[in-house]
Amino acid sequence: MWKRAMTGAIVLFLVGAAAYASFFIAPEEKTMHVLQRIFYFHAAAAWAGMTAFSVCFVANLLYVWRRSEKWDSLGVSSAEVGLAFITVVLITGPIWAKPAWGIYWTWDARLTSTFVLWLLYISYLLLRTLIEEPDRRALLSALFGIFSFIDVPIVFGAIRWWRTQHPAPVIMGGPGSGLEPTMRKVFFFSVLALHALMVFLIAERYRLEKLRTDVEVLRREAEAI
Amino acid sequence: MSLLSNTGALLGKELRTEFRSRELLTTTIVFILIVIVLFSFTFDPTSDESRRFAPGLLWLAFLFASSLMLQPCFLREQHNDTLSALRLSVSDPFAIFLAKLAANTLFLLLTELLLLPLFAVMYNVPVVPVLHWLVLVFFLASFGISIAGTSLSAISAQARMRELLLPLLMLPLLTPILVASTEVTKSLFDRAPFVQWKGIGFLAVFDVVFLTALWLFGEYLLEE
Amino acid sequence: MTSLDSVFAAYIIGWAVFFVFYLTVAKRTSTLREELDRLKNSLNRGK
Amino acid sequence: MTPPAFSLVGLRFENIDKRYGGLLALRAVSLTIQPGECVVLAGRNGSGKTTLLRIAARLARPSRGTMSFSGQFSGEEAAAIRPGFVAHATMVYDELTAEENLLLFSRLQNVPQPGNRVEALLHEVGLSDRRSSLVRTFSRGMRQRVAIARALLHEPSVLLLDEPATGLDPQGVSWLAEAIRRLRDSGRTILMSLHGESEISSLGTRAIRLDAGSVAADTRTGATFRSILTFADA
Repeated sequence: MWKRAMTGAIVLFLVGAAAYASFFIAPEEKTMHVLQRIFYFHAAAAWAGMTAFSVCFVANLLYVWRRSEKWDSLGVSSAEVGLAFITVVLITGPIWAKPAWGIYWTWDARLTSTFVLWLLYISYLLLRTLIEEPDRRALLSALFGIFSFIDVPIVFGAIRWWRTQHPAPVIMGGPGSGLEPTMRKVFFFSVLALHALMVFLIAERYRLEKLRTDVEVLRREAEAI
Repeated sequence: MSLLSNTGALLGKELRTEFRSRELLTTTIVFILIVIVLFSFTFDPTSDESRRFAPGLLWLAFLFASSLMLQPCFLREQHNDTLSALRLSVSDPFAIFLAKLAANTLFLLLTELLLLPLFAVMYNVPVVPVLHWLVLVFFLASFGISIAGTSLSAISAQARMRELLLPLLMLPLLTPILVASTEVTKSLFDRAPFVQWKGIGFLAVFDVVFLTALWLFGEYLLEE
Repeated sequence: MTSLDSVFAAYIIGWAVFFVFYLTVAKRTSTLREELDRLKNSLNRGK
Repeated sequence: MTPPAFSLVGLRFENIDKRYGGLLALRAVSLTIQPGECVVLAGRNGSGKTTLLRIAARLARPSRGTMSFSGQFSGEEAAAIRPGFVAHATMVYDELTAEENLLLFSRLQNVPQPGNRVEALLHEVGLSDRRSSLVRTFSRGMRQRVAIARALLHEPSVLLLDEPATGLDPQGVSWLAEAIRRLRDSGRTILMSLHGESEISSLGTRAIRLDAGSVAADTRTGATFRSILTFADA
């Protein structure tokens, strides 16, 4: 209990510090001015979300290989947390896009593939609710998770290859390319902070999943009596 | 070797049952027909517009139709628990998938080729000069759709709401196929048609990647 | 909406999403914990 | 039917649990079945008979514990052992004819000379004259005969029969009993679930009663046949 509260406090501090840094330490960007400060949050959340999905993929593989319940629990936990991060990315994106490009949404490569990614993991969680038997649910959703993750680079490749041929309303140099040193430091600090948040949330969600399986076991026993 | 002979025997069974009733083929063809007609009401199919929209429309229709067509793929095997009989009999469960996806590819390809002339007439796009390229794209895309669809129908057959679930699992996964085949078809329907090799290569890569994944993980999809 | 508002909006909404997610996890945990206690009790009585 | 050489195969279940959702279908089942035994499995509906048979057939994977074949053969040969399985479902295609079904499954199992084998089996199960009718048009009893023929195609050394007499008329039951007797006498290991005493249950050399997923009685450990078979119906 104590340890959890401490970890929570540290994570909160890190996220707060990252926000402070992106507002007050990072220098003003030339073309977008203050608006560019969304970047530290938006892009770092995207990185953390992708890491969460990678964790999910590894957990899925390990489940298929070892068939241990804990990998299944880690799979759902990281998928849900990853989804939360990608949701943040998909919300902050348009908020940034509107003043920067004049529109909320453009079907450009990054946006579209992130959206497809989001849909894939929604399907993953949906599938889990539709299979009753725990072992089968774990196995089949793990397999679907594996297929989804393999699909991600292909989706990205496809959309980037063809969609960027069409002129986007505003063409923006991809952030991250040639970042000024202070900006770079602030960005990587943000990435670190959001990864800490991600790990914390996965741990919390994992505890919940453990509790859920415990309840399931007890329910089984109660029924047996 | 037994993989090939098993696949052959199973493919024979798939084809025999389908061509005996032709249930899948007729329903899919009628479905696409309806979609093609309905689409024409959503925009005016003049020649120039058609060139722009027709490829996307065509592939959307095929994709939706395939999510219907692949539905019974594993559901059918549950009826008399023939899936268990197959699992008991074959030495490699991959044969079950290979046979099904070969059959599905064939059915999809057949549907597409049957509807192509009609489509060409109704939407006024010239298909004859680029027919051989179209067939290649149709094949690669149908194969990809079948690989993903067959594996996912093995999943959805074991869940609740199976009829609704398959499209939900399958369509997002198939975005790359939709994008690539639409783009390649678009360049083939162009005023000055050309072959987009990178698109064709892309479809091939998708097929290879997912076939490998199915080969590696297929047997677990059927586990009990 | 000025640029600064957008930046604030982005940060606040983003944090809100994480916070809400954390709340749902906490909520689900507490419901489950209650159920766990209930089941344990009924099992003990059953024995 | 002259049985070809086949290895004597026993079954070993070690501490098997099988969980289906909230339900424990089997709990800590340990059983050894010697090659050549003809075991009758009795028990109420839901006592785990079907699950045990599906695990023996390697169709279901135990949640815990292991199932293995025992006998004088290498591990590689053990992996190739395919029990003949008759389940509740017929496990044949309704849209194919009896002959097509049997031919398909004999090809899949690399049965030598499938044509002759199918011919002989169709004759044996008494369906020679209906060979080219679709299974869909068959009566329940005829379907069961096709199902049994399918299980025997590859002359398995282990037979797993889940309520094999379901749907058979008295004549069919006698025929089945005779077939099982011959298979038993040729040295094949048979594990079959049955309801109550019948012509077929009298063929058993051993009986086991399952109750709520555990072994409740075994003639090996002193229970009598009669008590096991009649208890299940009570």
